[in-house]
Amino acid sequence: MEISVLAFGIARDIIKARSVVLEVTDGESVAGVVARLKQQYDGLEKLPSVLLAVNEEYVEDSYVVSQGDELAIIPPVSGG
Amino acid sequence: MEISVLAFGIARDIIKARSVVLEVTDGESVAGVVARLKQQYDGLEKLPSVLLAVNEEYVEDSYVVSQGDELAIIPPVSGG
Amino acid sequence: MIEITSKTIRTSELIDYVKESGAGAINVFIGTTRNQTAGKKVIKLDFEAYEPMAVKELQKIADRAVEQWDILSYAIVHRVGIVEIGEEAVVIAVSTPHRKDAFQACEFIIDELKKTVPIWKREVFEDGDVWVAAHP
Amino acid sequence: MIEITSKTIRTSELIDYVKESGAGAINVFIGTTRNQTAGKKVIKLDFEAYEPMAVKELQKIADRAVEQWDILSYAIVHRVGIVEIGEEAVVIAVSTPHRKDAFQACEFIIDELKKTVPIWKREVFEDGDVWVAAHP
Repeated sequence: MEISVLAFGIARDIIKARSVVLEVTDGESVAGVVARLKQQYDGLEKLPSVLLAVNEEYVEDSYVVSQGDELAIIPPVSGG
Repeated sequence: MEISVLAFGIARDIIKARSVVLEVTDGESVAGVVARLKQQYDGLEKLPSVLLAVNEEYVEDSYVVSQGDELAIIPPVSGG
Repeated sequence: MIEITSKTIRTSELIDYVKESGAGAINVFIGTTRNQTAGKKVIKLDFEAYEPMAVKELQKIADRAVEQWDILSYAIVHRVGIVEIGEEAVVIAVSTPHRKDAFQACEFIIDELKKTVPIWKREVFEDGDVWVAAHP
Repeated sequence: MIEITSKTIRTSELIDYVKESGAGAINVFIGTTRNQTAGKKVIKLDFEAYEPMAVKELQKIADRAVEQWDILSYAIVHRVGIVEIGEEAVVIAVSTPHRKDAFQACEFIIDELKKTVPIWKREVFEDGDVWVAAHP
């Protein structure tokens, strides 16, 4: 299935887009998606951390992505 | 010598005056003055603490009072 | 009250918001834009938020604070977009019956905010810009 | 800035006063008049100060804070006379480059103020009044 991933902050600069469409295999976990994004986009791997939020919530690495999920790459936060 | 003592808060209520004139002997310490005030005014002794400030500063009990000093009875403070 | 806004934060309105007749203490934290970082002159800041998630995360932090301390009212407002030097980037106000709770809860909220809330700060210098915390 | 005043304290003016372009954090403590104490309804508060000594003691506390923390600016204002429910009795604002210092310095100042500064609070109830802390 195809799933779109939102990108913020430096992740948006690295990906050069506000969102990117990924081909995700059935049963693929969040950890798998992150690993693939890091392979695909030079620079993501150099960040101190890259998390993936699903439906506006932090999830465990083992969370299995399904159709309709809203994914977002969360580079290190720096609010405040 | 005669010296006047300012009174604040509950000390003012107990003494029933904003200031009182005390006869102080030469070489008398602040501790002595406080002891005498407690004898003279029922109620002062019941306070959790009675300090004497001299010239707008807290002083040691051993401080010797001299003519011209501004004395003030400081009952427990409760600002803030 | 929790809000992400692109407008100037009015601290006095937030203080009025948390005022309660049972409150003995209000603690307010204001994060302002510094004119320098590590000795380098900062021209302005630019904040970006994953807004719906940021609001949810702030709500979780507020809920945890309310569980731990005797809080009467709170207001948490974070600015997004360009924030000029000296302007408020974030304001947190907490009212409590006693002061210790107000200090602790307010500090907890800003500490947690900086750890988990999806907001990103870009520092703009004379010769470029950088996303804060993005470089190890 | 240190002040004992019989007028309403304008918190926003104190915040503006401590704002500095090098400040990243401002912490503000506001002590307000509670409508009850130990379950008993309070009508209003009445504060009395040994004013010149209170200013001196506040200055000593501020000096100690400035020695301990990286403080850019501070404002300490305490009200005297009648203070109605919900009104500010004391406001302390501290600006620092980093937030930890702002929280710690502000809390230090209010904690010390309550210990040493010659100011006395009288709580006025419907059926009488009492000098706070005067009864063991």
